[in-house]
Amino acid sequence: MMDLQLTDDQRLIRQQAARLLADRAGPQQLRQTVAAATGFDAALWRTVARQLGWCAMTIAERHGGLGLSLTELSLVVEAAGERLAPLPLWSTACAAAPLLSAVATEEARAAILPRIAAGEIAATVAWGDLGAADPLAATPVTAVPANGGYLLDGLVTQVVDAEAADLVLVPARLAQGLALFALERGAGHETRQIETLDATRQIGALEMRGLRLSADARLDADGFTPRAAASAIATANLGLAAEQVGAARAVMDLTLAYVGERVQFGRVIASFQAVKHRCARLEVDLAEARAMVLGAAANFANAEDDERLLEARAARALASDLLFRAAEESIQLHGGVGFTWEYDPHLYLKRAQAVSALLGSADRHLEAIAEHLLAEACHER
Amino acid sequence: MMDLQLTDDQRLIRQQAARLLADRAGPQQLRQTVAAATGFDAALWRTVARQLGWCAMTIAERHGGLGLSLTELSLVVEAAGERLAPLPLWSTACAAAPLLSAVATEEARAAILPRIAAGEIAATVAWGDLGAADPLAATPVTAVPANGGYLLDGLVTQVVDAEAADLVLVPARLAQGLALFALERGAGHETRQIETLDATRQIGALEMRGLRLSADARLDADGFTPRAAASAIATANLGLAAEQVGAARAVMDLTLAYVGERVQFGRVIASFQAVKHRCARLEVDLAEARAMVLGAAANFANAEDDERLLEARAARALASDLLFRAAEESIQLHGGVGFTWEYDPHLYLKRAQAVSALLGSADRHLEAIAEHLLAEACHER
Amino acid sequence: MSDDRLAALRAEVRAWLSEHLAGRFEPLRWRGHAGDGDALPELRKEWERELAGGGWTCPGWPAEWGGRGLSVAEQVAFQEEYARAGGPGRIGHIGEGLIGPTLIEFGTPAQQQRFLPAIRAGTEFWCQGYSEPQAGSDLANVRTRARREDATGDWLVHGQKVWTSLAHLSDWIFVLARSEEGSTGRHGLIFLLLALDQPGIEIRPIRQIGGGAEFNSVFFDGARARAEHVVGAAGEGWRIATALLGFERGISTLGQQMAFAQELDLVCRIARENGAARSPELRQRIARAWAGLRAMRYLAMRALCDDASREGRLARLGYKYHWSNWHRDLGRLAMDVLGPDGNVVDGDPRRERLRRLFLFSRADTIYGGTSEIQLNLIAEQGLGMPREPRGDRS
Amino acid sequence: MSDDRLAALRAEVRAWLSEHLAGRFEPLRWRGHAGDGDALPELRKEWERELAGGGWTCPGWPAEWGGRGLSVAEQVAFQEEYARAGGPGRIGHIGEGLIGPTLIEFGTPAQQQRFLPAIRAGTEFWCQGYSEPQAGSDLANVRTRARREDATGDWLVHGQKVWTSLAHLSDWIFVLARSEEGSTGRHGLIFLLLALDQPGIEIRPIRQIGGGAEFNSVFFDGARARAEHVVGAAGEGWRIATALLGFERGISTLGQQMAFAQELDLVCRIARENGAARSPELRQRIARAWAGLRAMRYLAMRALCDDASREGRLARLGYKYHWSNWHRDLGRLAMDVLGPDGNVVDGDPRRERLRRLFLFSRADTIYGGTSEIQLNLIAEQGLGMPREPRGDRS
Repeated sequence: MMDLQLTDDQRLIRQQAARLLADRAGPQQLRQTVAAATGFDAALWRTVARQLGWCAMTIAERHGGLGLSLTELSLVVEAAGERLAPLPLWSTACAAAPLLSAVATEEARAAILPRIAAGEIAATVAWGDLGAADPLAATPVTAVPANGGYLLDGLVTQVVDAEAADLVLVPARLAQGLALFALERGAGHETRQIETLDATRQIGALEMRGLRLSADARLDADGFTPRAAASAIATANLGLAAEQVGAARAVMDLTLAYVGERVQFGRVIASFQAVKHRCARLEVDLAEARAMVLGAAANFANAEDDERLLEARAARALASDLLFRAAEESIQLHGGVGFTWEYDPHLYLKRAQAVSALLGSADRHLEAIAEHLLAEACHER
Repeated sequence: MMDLQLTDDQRLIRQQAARLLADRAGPQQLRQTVAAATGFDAALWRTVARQLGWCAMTIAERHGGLGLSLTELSLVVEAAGERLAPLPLWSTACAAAPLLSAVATEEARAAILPRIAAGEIAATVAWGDLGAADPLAATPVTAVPANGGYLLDGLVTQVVDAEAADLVLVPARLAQGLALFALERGAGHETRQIETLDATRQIGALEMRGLRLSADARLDADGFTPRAAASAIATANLGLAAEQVGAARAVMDLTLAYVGERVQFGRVIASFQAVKHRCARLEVDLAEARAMVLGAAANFANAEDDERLLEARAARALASDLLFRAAEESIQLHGGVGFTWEYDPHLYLKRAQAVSALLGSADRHLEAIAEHLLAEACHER
Repeated sequence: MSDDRLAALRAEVRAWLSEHLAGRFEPLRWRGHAGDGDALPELRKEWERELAGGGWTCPGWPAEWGGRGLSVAEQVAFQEEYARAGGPGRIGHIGEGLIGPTLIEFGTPAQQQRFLPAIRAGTEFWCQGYSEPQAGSDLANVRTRARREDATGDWLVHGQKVWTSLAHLSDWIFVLARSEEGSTGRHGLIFLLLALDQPGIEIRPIRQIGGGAEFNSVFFDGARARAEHVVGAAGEGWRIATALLGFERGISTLGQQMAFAQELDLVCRIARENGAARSPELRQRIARAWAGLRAMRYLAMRALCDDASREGRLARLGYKYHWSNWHRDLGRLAMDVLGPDGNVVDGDPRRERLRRLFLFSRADTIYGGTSEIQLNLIAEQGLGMPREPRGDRS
Repeated sequence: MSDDRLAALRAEVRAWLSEHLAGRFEPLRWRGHAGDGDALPELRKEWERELAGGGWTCPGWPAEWGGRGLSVAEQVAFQEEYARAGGPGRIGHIGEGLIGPTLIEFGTPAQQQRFLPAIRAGTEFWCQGYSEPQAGSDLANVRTRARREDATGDWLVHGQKVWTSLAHLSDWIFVLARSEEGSTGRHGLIFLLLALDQPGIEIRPIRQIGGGAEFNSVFFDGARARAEHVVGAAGEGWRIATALLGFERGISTLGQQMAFAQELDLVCRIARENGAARSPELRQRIARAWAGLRAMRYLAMRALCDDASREGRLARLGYKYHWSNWHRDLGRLAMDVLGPDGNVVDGDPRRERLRRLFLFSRADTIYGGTSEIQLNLIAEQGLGMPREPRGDRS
């Protein structure tokens, strides 16, 4: 039996993250983020990336990382999710770094991962189809060899943290297969910030029109298939799921606090059994989703790519549904104030809706699981 | 605006049906039905078919019927559903008679419908694929012309009320298109009763091996398409939906009676708000499904085939889901006695499960609706 | 009435709207509905006067007060045609649908003369002062105080109302207040009419989750209701207030359903365009929404019949819960059909409409009696289950 | 313990089972589980003795009482291998898992000597007398009376217990009874051990919705518990009874999950065979079931860690609700995958298994604390929400 009890170190990391973010990304700062609509807190980012090494966690020690497991990373991402913290943490640590590890050459990894681990740069991935459960299956970016380098063309309509990122990883179609390119800040591409319903996470459009890149901007050796990136896609999904679980925890805590003090008909709302049962059911679902996230994270190192991806999809399906319902119930149980701008539940609802579409909605992940289960013999352990 | 208020006559029909069935198909008789496992109460059938004219309602007056609307028929079928009454009512009045009206020649109709209207015979349809939302799309029965008559071959694994029926209508594949044949009792076919989970409705297998029929056993003129039978399939689905709504009403009443008297923790269970809200939500869904059934029935005469079928599918989708949840909640809210043989909720659960698969599960009906909505412009009124 | 007469009425409404909801009123099409209630206020007030000119305000009122005395079915037909044409949200609807009928039933002749013509003419607009911050869903818990000024007989009001729809665009407010010191619950309440443009009244908009502010808090600090502007007598407030709620007969619901159908239609269109129509799961939900809407139509027709049966009563009690949850779910469905595009705010009008739907429909299950209150009512009044105990009485 | 040692244990269990769960025991494979609990009783009792011979009864007990002192992880490994091999439902599990550990903790040396060896040997079987017709989920409402016979010090029991699993196959019953006249709630209770084979005890099977009868009502009419068969003292019944429930640590849940996985596997197989696998809706539900089962595995592992954090506590409190509702939903899914065939009772063993699953899983959300009780506990103990008031105390 796998031991799922968190170690003392893991607990400490989780607590420190929660404490820091309570201090630096509390409700007031959240409001500032929404008002400023930048979706990025540069000072906080420096603290977590440079001083606390949040992006270094899963990076190997030989690349300047801490060589920890996905569990530690999941815990800090979950903490960031609780506060809807405006950080390019998921993009950098759960998307860009794992994609580099999966498909880049050792040389490219050795060049870039240490900068990520040290918190020198934020990075992101320009997934071709951000809404697809297989976000590499179709990409609108093409690359053509030219003069010893490449010419890139295409518009990626939504890139998470595009403006905060110092480095954008761009999967592009070659004549055959996919290649991965690095766009460093100032490489000549254009990003344009997009106004979003979920103002707590930055999205930008990335446009490349005949963008000329040198040969060393290409990070892979001989092209790669979407399947080769399976573990990176699994990590990216697991990261989103952790974030969603954190956000669900936080919005449910808002609900519990409100129903615990709001009096109606001479009783606190929390004393109404229907309210109690609805909160309790959400807690059951939260425990389920959280167990799935942390279980998949703990199992990651031992598992094959297929199982990693299946478990990450399971985590996403559970967490997407959970967060939406938790936010919806929070607004409902807040009553009249629930749909005012002044109270926070709507920020979680907007996050819930926006994030549910990233890297595939719950039903798409379930369909991918079904494809696996129903195409071959059921997976037993 | 269509007037959906029931007329005094309609109300009277409904009340009389309810009273008769309370008397003749009450809980004790239901237990006898289950114990005998015949799924058929011949004496009660004589009363409702011959004396009360339940099968005559929608049959035209020129065929000896009452020329009433689908509303009246829906009301008695709903009443039968409340008691899980072991009658071939749905088969005869909602399936066989409408199929005759849709595809049989005037001559055949004039020969058979008066017998149905008078309650002389019970009838049923050997749908080729009883579980499909389009039960005529595939049929395992073939017909070959031979010596001025036909030879029929095929096994229909499930025919509702096969043994109670004096007349089985068999859609069969000819070289081109479908034909409809009448198997009168003693025509040489074999039916074999099947033991069923839902012991309140009889199912039989119908086997024909080179069964020789005379030319006048064929009821249609030149063959027909599944589309030509659309209004019959709509009526059959609407009938099942009415039955499901009735059963849901009855099992919810069992629940309400039980929670109103059972004391736990010093209070009647009905005083727990979570219980109240669950019952109330079911009532909302019951009102929805019932409005859909009676609305579709009232609209039937004015509507085109497409709209009839869409509305009947909507009624089925709502009613199938409703009845299952109502029965499930009834068992749950009955607590320990809910899963004993002695209490009635399990009879409704078994009916709910069995009927949900007849003529297509809820999701198949929804898919058929979606096909319509998403293939062309949305249907507005 | 005959189907022919209804068809003629529909034709008349269509013709009038196609002629008048045009030109300078063209920008009003589809605007000003839930979630967009503070859009284009001045033009919408002019539109009210345009409607009045055509005889289309207060069509259900008796001829005596300038109405057409339309039957329920005729009013429904009007509402449906209005919605079908994209008629804008009605700033006059509280006057026309709530306080007008209340004054016709309970008002003094002087009150009727003073207020009804201006409502009918689209020149005075009303808002509703019921909810309070501490009362929430619990109307009997009203704390706003009214004290009689002996010298004048006027009533001076102190307190706060919330969720007052369009107060900032209105001229008058009706207020339920506590006139008897120390009274609790349904007793000792008074129903007052107050001009909003006076010292002692402050209106503060409440910003909603969609960014708009069609609701307000209204603060009363010695605001004055004139002696002749009490409806009923002091102490009868509860009776008047609940009777007023009874005038909300749901005639507008069939018109509301036209708007719902248009929203669902838009969802279907976008699904066909962007490929969401290929998702089996979204197909199921779209079809379920269609079924729910069709059932809602029949439910509403049934609820409008005065059917005293148990089924009729339950259908009426459950209607608000049904439509509000249906609409809220449609909002989520709309966003799921949009997919990642739903998060992009770029002014595309169709996406804007669906995003407003998503956000504002969150309020549908809360205002006018939360879903929880509705379920209590269904269980207690409809199913005869035990009442929820009040904490302060036990 | 190391992974190697666990792997060795697994191999040992597998080898033993493949040798012994064979021959005359072959018919026991997969039998005797929930919904099938009264199947092949005599052979299953022999199987208990076969297990005992191999040292596989009570493997978690200390060596002093014939156990192997296996750790939690080792016991889980054993349970998993047992389930994987299709090991039959254990008639001995109440003795091994509940009353045995209780006696080890609270019993007198004489009680331990008298009862533990026979449990370990698979020669005496136990059942549990907690629930009562009027008490239902409310254990503190026990009404069964125990009166002390002065002459002997024995206790004479009157009353009725229900939902007593496998009483008709058992030798002994432990009973929670009210020893103090007039006492209420948790006070005045006694925990007694009674032989079932005596006058004054009548066992009546309760027929279940699946047709089987693994539960019973047990009627006591002056049945005798000997003076030395009180556990703890008179008045301490509540403490003993709840401690006993605490021994149900959920070690069996990971074994239970193996059975769940096999059921889900069977559902997948049939879906592939009969075309249900082409239904997008059933595909979603099958995948959701897989996700729920995988999460359940991690939940159980977490719950078995002695994690004092809020999350750990909530995971433990929610586990019963989670698995029982998951399993109930799987039952419906299984039937929906079968389609119209699900209604046909023709002896096909795979369909029979799924039909039993469908019917018996209805009990999962009821016995051992209904879902409603579980939700109360989660809300009150887990989330600190106010307790539900008892009607008889208000």
